[in-house]
Amino acid sequence: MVEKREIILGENEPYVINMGPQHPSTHGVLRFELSLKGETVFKVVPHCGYIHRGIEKMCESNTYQQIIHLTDRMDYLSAHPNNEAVSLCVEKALGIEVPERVKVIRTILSELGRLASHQLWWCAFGMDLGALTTFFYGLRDREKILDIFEESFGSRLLHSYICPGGLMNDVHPNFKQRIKDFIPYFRKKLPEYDQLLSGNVIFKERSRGIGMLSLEDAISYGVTGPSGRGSGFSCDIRKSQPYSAYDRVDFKEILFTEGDTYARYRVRIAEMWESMKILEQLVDQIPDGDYTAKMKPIIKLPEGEYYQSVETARGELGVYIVSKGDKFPVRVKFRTPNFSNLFAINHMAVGHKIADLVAISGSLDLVIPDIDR
Amino acid sequence: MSSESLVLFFIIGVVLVGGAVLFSNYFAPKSSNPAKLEPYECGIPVKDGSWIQFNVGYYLFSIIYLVFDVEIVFIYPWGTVMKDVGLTAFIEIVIFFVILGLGLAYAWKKKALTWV
Amino acid sequence: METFDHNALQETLSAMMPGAVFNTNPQFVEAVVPANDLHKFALELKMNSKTQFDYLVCQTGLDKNEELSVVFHLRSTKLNHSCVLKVITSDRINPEFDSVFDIWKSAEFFEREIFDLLGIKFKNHPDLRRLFLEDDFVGYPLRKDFVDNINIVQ
Amino acid sequence: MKFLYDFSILTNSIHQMLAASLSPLWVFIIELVLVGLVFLGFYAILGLFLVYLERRVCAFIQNRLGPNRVGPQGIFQTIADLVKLLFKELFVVRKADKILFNLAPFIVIIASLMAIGAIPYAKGLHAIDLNIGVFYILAVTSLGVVGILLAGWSSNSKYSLLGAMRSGAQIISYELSVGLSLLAVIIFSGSMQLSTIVESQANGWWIFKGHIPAFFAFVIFLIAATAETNRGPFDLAEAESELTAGFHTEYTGIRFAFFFLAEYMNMFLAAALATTVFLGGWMPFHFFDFSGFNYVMDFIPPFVWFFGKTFVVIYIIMLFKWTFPRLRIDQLLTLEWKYLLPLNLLNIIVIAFIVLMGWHF
Amino acid sequence: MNPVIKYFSEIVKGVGTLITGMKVTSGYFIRPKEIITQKYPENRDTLIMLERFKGEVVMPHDENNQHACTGCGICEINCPNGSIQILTAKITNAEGKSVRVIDKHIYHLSMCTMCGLCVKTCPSDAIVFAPTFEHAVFDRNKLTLQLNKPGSSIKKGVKE
Repeated sequence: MVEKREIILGENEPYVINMGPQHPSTHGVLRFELSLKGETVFKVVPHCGYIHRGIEKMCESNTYQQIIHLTDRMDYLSAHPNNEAVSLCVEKALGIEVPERVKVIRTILSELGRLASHQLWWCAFGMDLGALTTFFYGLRDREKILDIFEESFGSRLLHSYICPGGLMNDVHPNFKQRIKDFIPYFRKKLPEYDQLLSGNVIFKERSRGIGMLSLEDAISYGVTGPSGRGSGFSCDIRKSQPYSAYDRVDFKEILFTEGDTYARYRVRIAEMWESMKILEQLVDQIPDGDYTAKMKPIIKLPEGEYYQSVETARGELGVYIVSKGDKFPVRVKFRTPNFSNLFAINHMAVGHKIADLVAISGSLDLVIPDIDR
Repeated sequence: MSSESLVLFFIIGVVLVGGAVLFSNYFAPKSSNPAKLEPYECGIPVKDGSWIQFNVGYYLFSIIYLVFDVEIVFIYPWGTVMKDVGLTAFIEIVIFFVILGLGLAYAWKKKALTWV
Repeated sequence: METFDHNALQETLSAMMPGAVFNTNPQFVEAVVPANDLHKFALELKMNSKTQFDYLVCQTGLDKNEELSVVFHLRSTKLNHSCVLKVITSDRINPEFDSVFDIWKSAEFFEREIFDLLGIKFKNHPDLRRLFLEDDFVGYPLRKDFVDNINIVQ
Repeated sequence: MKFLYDFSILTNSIHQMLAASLSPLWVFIIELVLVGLVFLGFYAILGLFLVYLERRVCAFIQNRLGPNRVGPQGIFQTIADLVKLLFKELFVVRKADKILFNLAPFIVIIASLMAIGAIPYAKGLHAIDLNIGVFYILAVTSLGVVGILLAGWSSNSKYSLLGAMRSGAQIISYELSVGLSLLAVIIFSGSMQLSTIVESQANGWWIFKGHIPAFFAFVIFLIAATAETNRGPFDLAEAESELTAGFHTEYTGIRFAFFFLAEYMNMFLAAALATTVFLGGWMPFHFFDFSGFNYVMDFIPPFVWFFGKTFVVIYIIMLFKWTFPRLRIDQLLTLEWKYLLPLNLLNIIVIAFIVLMGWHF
Repeated sequence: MNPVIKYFSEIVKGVGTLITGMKVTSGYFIRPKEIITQKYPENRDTLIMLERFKGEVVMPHDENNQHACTGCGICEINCPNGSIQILTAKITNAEGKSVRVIDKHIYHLSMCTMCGLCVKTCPSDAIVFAPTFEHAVFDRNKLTLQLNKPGSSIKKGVKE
């Protein structure tokens, strides 16, 4: 028998529903608290911290070399730029000039990481929208990049490869050839991405005009990376403050001004083409030389405060190190791109459906460990 | 043997589902745990009940559906005799469809077909 | 590349912010502003056509044993220059600054993070709750005097 | 044509054999049990096979192998899964409406089972042959939505409720398009009896005989039937990236398996109906007057023809699911009410005109 | 544009894009050669791990059961997680002097993040990464390994 229950009357009563932490489309342990009216979302409250590991606290009791392996675990989908950010910051503080070979290899690795990350984003975004096949096509191509990584550094995801002063070890002799094989392969496969998803009428309907983020809001919320560039926010650190070898390669900063989910999608697809262009330019120009600068076994940063930002696959990663001249830092702060990107979601998702919220959070390309640190 | 088969298939269905459920109830291992009986809401304890009055967006569609479905029930017998009756049937159905179409256009115009 | 004149920016800033102390920092123009004027100066920095710092890159809470401070890394997307703003307090019991969430929206969550990890409060903040740690967590882990009784890790 | 085996000869001979030795009541009971066992077995095996097939097809589409360990080419994988699900605990979440919760799987299974019996698999091989066959199938399949609604409502889970409401709005909408597109063939053939519709396609399938409007009706039927069986890209009721599992979130073990099974059987039903109505059912493919070719085609048994065509349609429906992103609920309803329904009404008028002028073959 | 023409051209274009997508997927369906699945336990014999793969840290021993580890403890200092513990012992060598040598090189595989700092900083290159990756065991204690084999000694020529 149906027992008597109190039924809440009134249309304006919010229907509160939890999305996450155990939800397939939050890509990890993120929780959205949604207030619904029918299916329309009128408030999103993100809750994070489910995998807060206190990396910033741990850094305070680690030497600068040891910090590297912690940064891998922030944005684990493209670990190189994280390592690079800390390394660049330490090198800047010490006033070390790394060899040219290191610079070029670091740039190549960053771009490979960006490609791998965007591929995985494409898989997951397709899956968020219900096109499950994209997941396997993207992973198939990502596997090729991970093989390159595995051959040179012995690990596929968390490399800890770029270290203060240079690289952990020299790249594998096959490194060049593998990249040369990969580029034509992926040039052939990338149009398939467009045929499968970008051109699809259902996909366009699902993503156009959804999750509008104006330029002012993008800047104010600090939404960087492809998500910000989809709103026309020219925030590419590779262009504005070039590091490593980015000042000598020719590439475009992809900017779309629509600011909707489809624009963010197209930025990333276009960035994959740009990354391949960068790789093509650099792969033949890896100079010979040492793979690391001369470093003392124990790095002691001179007293001061140092800030370095790099462009990861998701936006601007800033590393802020405060040193007291000791071998341990006083404070390390990571300004992670996803942290800022996430909190724009309430602004973007209000008034849309649940399904759109999934699309929006997918288009922001959230990596939860990067938010929680 | 035709109409009695309807009962037969009903019985097959009951036997199939009921048998499997009984089997499972009898043989499957059991363990009790208060957390297991919580309704799923992504691992968060549920706030409020889930049974509330729901948005009318769904309701409006069922009303329109009801209108159209009844019409379709009327069209079916027409469909079977269309060949034999000929022109009269054709003219009748055109008139009928114009009225139906007007109804649809009205609903369209009144934004009853947009999701709220 | 950041192609702005370090000294010129410093002069502009010092004119705009009376009472601010400028530290030497090879990388950025670094200004320490009095805590009371923080909100006023921050609004001025964003609105003034000479500075236009519309992008709050990073807001960091800092504990240097004797003093607590909040560091703002600001960048202007239009003029392409950046600066560092600092507010310092020596009050470790009840540190409090103005909230700048109405100037830069990203500050709302940076401030929540700082409150969560360092216990610095922000006046007028709309929703000052813990962000990462659970609501009943005791203590502020990024403080230097924080002692973790459960996971004793040195 | 002359080679086609009439299954009613077999059934009649069984009937006479039994009638010779037993009283009419016993004959009736034994026949019922026989038919019941045959269909029970058919239903279970087909369900298991379809699940296996889906997994293999999607695996091949996705550059994978799919199940390949249990048995040769993994064909026993679904049986292993079934056994596993049978030995899973069944429980009802707290505060759920127990009666409705338990009732829901019965309804979805019975709805699909009753419809399956009405399909003519070969000449004389059908359990129910009503003179309003198409009507009957439409009526019975729309029962399934009641099961889904009950499942979602009674679970006391917010996700389930959303899924149920979505599927309610979706299935009733697409019911219209299914009905109207089937009406196209009914106008052509002048009968609602499925066996008669099949017989009327002896000289060519309706999809060819009915010119473009018939093909158009077929396409609309395919889309609408995909939507009505809750399959991707219209799987909003269980949209796993939005509602985790939609209406069957709270179901465990074998009860969940029945929803799963019913979905696959509904897909089979949709494909079988499309085959019967548009693609000539068990009729072999004939190409105008090439008698040699037609002669060879006649050698292939009608059973094979029927299942061959059905599985081609099933493959297309699977391809839909594994290629397209999911629609949003408002787009789904827009598609039905603003595109399919008006086009369908137009199509019916065109077909009526063709029939009136006698332009069809 | 005329709304009626627009209505129909939208439909045609939309269906066109859908068919493009279906071409891709059914194209892969009929090309089973592109399947990339590896049947892992079956292909164990033919599976070649890349030489640099970081599976676990091992200490190579030569045929005389000798290794190059001096027990200096640099790897222990450099390890960020404390997954290496060096236990040393004092023994008397051939010249009658009492020297410190390695007794046990304890390695906690369960805590290791494969950052490679120990291998990189080892002054005598005593430890290297091995490309083994099947580490699953039923008991957590089995993940605590002793890298130097029992009865092993230090190689000649490795400086103290």
